[in-house]
Amino acid sequence: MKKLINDPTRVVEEMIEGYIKAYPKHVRQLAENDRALVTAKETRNGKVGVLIGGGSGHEPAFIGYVGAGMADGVAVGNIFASPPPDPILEATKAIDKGKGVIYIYGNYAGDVMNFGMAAELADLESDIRVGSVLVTDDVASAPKEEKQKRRGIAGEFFVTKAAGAAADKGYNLEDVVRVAQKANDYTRTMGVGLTPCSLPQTGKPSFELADNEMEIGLGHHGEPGIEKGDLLPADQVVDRLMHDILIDMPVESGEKVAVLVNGLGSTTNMELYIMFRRVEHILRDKGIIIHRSYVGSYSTSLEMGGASVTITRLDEELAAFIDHPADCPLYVQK
Amino acid sequence: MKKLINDPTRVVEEMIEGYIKAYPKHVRQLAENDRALVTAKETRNGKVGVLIGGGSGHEPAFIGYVGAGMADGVAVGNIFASPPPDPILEATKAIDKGKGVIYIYGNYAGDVMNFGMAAELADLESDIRVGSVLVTDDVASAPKEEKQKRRGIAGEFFVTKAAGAAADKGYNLEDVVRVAQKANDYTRTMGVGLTPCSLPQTGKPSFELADNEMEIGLGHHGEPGIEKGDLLPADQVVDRLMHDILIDMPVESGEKVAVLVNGLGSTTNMELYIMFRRVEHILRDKGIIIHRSYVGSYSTSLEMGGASVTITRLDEELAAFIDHPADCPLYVQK
Amino acid sequence: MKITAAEFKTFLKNVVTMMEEQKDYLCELDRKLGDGDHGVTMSIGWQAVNEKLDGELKDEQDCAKISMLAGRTFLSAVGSSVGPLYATGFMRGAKAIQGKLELGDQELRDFWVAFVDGIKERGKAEVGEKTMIDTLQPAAESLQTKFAHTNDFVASFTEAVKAAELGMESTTGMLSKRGRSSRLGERSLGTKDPGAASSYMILHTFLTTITSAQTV
Amino acid sequence: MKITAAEFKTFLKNVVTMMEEQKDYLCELDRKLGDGDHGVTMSIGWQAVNEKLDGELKDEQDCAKISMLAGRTFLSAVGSSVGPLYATGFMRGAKAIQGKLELGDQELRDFWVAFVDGIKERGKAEVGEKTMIDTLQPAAESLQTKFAHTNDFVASFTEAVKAAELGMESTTGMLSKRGRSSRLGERSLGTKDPGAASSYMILHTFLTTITSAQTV
Ligand SMILES: Nc1ncnc2c1ncn2[C@@H]1O[C@H](COP(=O)(O)OP(=O)(O)O)[C@@H](O)[C@H]1O
Ligand SMILES: Nc1ncnc2c1ncn2[C@@H]1O[C@H](COP(=O)(O)OP(=O)(O)O)[C@@H](O)[C@H]1O
Ligand SMILES: [Mg+2]
Ligand SMILES: [Mg+2]
Ligand SMILES: [Mg+2]
Ligand SMILES: [Mg+2]
Repeated sequence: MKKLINDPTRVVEEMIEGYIKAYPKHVRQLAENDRALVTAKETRNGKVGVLIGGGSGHEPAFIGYVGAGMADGVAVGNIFASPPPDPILEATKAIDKGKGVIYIYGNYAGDVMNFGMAAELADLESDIRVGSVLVTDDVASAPKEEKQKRRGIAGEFFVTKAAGAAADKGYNLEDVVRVAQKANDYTRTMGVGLTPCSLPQTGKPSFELADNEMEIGLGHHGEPGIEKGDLLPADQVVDRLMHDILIDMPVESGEKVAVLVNGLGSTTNMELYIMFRRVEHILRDKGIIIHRSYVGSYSTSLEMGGASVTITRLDEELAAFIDHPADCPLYVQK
Repeated sequence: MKKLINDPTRVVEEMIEGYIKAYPKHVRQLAENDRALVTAKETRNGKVGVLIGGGSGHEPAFIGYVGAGMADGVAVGNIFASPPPDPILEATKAIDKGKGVIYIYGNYAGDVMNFGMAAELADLESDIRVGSVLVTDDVASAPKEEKQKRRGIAGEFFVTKAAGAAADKGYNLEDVVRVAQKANDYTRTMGVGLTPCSLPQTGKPSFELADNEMEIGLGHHGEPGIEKGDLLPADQVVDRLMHDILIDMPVESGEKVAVLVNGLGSTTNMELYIMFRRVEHILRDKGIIIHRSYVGSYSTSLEMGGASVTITRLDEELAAFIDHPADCPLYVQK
Repeated sequence: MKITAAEFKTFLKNVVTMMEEQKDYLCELDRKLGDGDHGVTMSIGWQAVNEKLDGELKDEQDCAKISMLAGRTFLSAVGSSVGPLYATGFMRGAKAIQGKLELGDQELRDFWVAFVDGIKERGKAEVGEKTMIDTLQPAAESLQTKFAHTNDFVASFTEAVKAAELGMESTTGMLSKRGRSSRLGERSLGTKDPGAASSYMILHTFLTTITSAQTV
Repeated sequence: MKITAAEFKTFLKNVVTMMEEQKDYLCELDRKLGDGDHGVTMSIGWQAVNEKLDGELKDEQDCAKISMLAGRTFLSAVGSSVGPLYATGFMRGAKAIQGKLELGDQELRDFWVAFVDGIKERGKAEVGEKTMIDTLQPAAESLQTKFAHTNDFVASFTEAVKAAELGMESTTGMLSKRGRSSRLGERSLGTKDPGAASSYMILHTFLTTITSAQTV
């Protein structure tokens, strides 16, 4: 597949360079490790540090979410590959202000091992308290009884938002972890893929689908989904996604939710709004209140075609955090 | 090409419905015409109204740019087709607060005729003063001597931003028009296409390119460009775009500019940052100061692959307007 | 000859059918020169006209009102470049036949001359710029000249449609000067202008409608 | 038998070469089961190791230090799942041969047993879950058993590589339980696990390196 790149082995370095230069007032690269980026404004004293990260290729996630009201630092891996412990550790040291650091990341074998090693080193070498919340929002990736095995996809945005707001409000580490964990427990996502992406280094499509097929419940690295099906009209696709989400996490009439209709890369805003429209119909029919909506490409898989729907149940505490302002290079909320 | 839609003839209606439902606090649809959207907060009394619009398929442009500090209203056409005079006229009436309305739109035959007819009707039927600024930023679309023939592409974002800020600061119609016209005069864009888009109703690709080809200077509706060339590494592509831009509009060392690296649809943020990186190198080498940068999909052509670079020269007045805060559904700046 | 409102509506209905058939072809031309939507735009516009024909205009007997509403409906449905152009054509045509329940030779001539003049005025294009004007202007000129000698609309319009066809064909070899395709330079050579094609189709449909109506 | 630091470095160099050759094949397996990057990840990691071999490690004579730095370098270069896994293998192996300038039969056995134990501990996978453990654990078991009887590393390791191959092949028929592919269910059947393949390649390369070194 065609890409506007130079050396395929240097895409992550060049992306980071461009990103840092585009937002010098927002983010800076650590001298200790060029894959560790932190807020240029310096984490406030006494604030819990919020650290996110994972493989590249999901932009605006995760680099785009460093800023006021969201994360203080991010560790950047190769494409679709967890960062190693070094950048995680360096970012941890840079953003710890004595109150500890929360790690928020998707539940993937690689991330679990690398963030786990970094947390251990932060404790042993630097005496920094680290709390970890693994995002497990993807309904399609394991049965309900094994939610702890599920992978994290677009719902990580809401978990980061909740934790970022809680930390910004001065919550201590235990409470920020509690809030993030609750946000994760209250969040479900399910996605559908139409066209594959390709790694810059191989140029090969991540999966193959006929012109009339879609992949249901696929992962956000192009991992195959739970089943292939006929390509259906948008409304039927949304019905299927919402059905699986609401079976897994029943929401009562009168409850508030946040909604994210997320594009995986090459899906247009037009398609996402058409999908959101159907989500709104379904929720309205059930008497569920949409407290806030997010529609756009918040967490992508390179240029993959497809979309996911995320629903987060909101109690009073989470609703306030979703409304909390944020000022990141790739996400601003007033 | 695969799309997540329902009825291809109703994509614009369904998109608008979803959009309005996603941002009820920001935008509303006029009862008089469902293709006319205006700010939900009501235009301030005594403020000049800012009206934008054009064909659909460019989202987040133009619907996404209605909000504080930007436009007050937008007229929405069919895909890649100017809206007719009716929605333009209705939006004009809704946002005029006695101080007149500025129309900002791209220089296309259709838009010129439809906005022109609407402006005439606004004057004749409703006695509303209308000023018009046609965006002509696309360097590739006509020689320098015929700038008035050039079409408008991504640079319309900066023209809207400048006019929106000026109107927000209380400038009168003549001055808002002067500012918008200056922003247009100081703005140049040039783009490159890698992969085509397809209209929902035909499903056919807008152009054909071999795997090793790119289209230089293409329009943002998939109109063919000025030439086909070999697909080059990102840096060489940027060199070509910047060369053509800076030949056309020389910028002195020490001058300030705003930069927009715009994705046309399916181009990833990663690629856009790699391109921005090179833009930054070129400008830094010339001693030109980047006052503010915008990198992302600000004006698309459905799912087209490719990108454009926009440079706007900033005097004191324009620099202040670029920094002016904005709060639109699809673009927020603090 | 005489055209009733019913026949005028048959003409519009025939255009509706014909545009559905030619939609893909017109898009194909526009893909080469523009943004690929000309067939879609024509189809949307004429479908909207069709709805009016089946609704509001069902019992309308005034040709001018029919043409006026067709033009306004087309414009509201499509915008685009051709919205204002064709709409102005039908609306100016309407003005030329105001209050007429039947259209005789003179009215029909006036209708089409006004139709073309309106489009010229709206778009400000000249012959040779690769637009629908290359079809319409030769047609209008031929119609006027021939009619001045004969006062026979069908004979004059038959000639006009031939001139229109030649004009349309001539756009293939032209460098574009107007609209989206004007940015193509040399690459605009070799493809027929979509608007030149659709306007020929409209004129041609009018001719076949009235000649078959006549034989009845 | 005895392995010098130079021979140990030759082994690592051979892995570097081999991974470049097998890169596409490993990506192909991972495309079917995971995110398609296993070959890329291995290549990036081993290229980083290669740089160290040509630089910092050029004159290093301590096998443990070589293995330790190889592990740390691999980890820093790739992260991913296999970063912590293989890195732990090489670092634990290093610990088992601390201070050794040459590796005799016993040290070589200890190195590979520690290598596999480290990976098991890090990833917590069991045999039968369709991971590199299906290759590595049978190899380590075979090595230990045979070596206990013979004290002959080459003979025991030859057996171990055979057990590794069988283990690797067995993953084709397994349902995945770990890592990305565990979400595939039935669809994971029929494809060999990429990590099982790359770990077999590493063991096999060690065997060919020491046997060709021996004949010298
Ligand atoms: N100024 C003009 N005068 C006459 N015809 C024009 C003018 N501009 C464009 N056209 C006609 O419009 C046609 C394109 O129509 P269409 O594709 O529907 O609109 P758009 O260019 O807005 O996509 C062209 O082929 C040309 O014949
Ligand atoms: N917990 C684990 N224990 C052992 N091996 C594992 C474990 N998780 C994953 N693996 C191995 O990692 C391989 C995938 O590696 P790679 O593709 O490089 O990483 P990623 O899954 O992060 O993309 C799998 O084929 C499997 O053999
Ligand atoms: Mg990976
Ligand atoms: Mg168009
Ligand atoms: Mg067109
Ligand atoms: Mg992988």
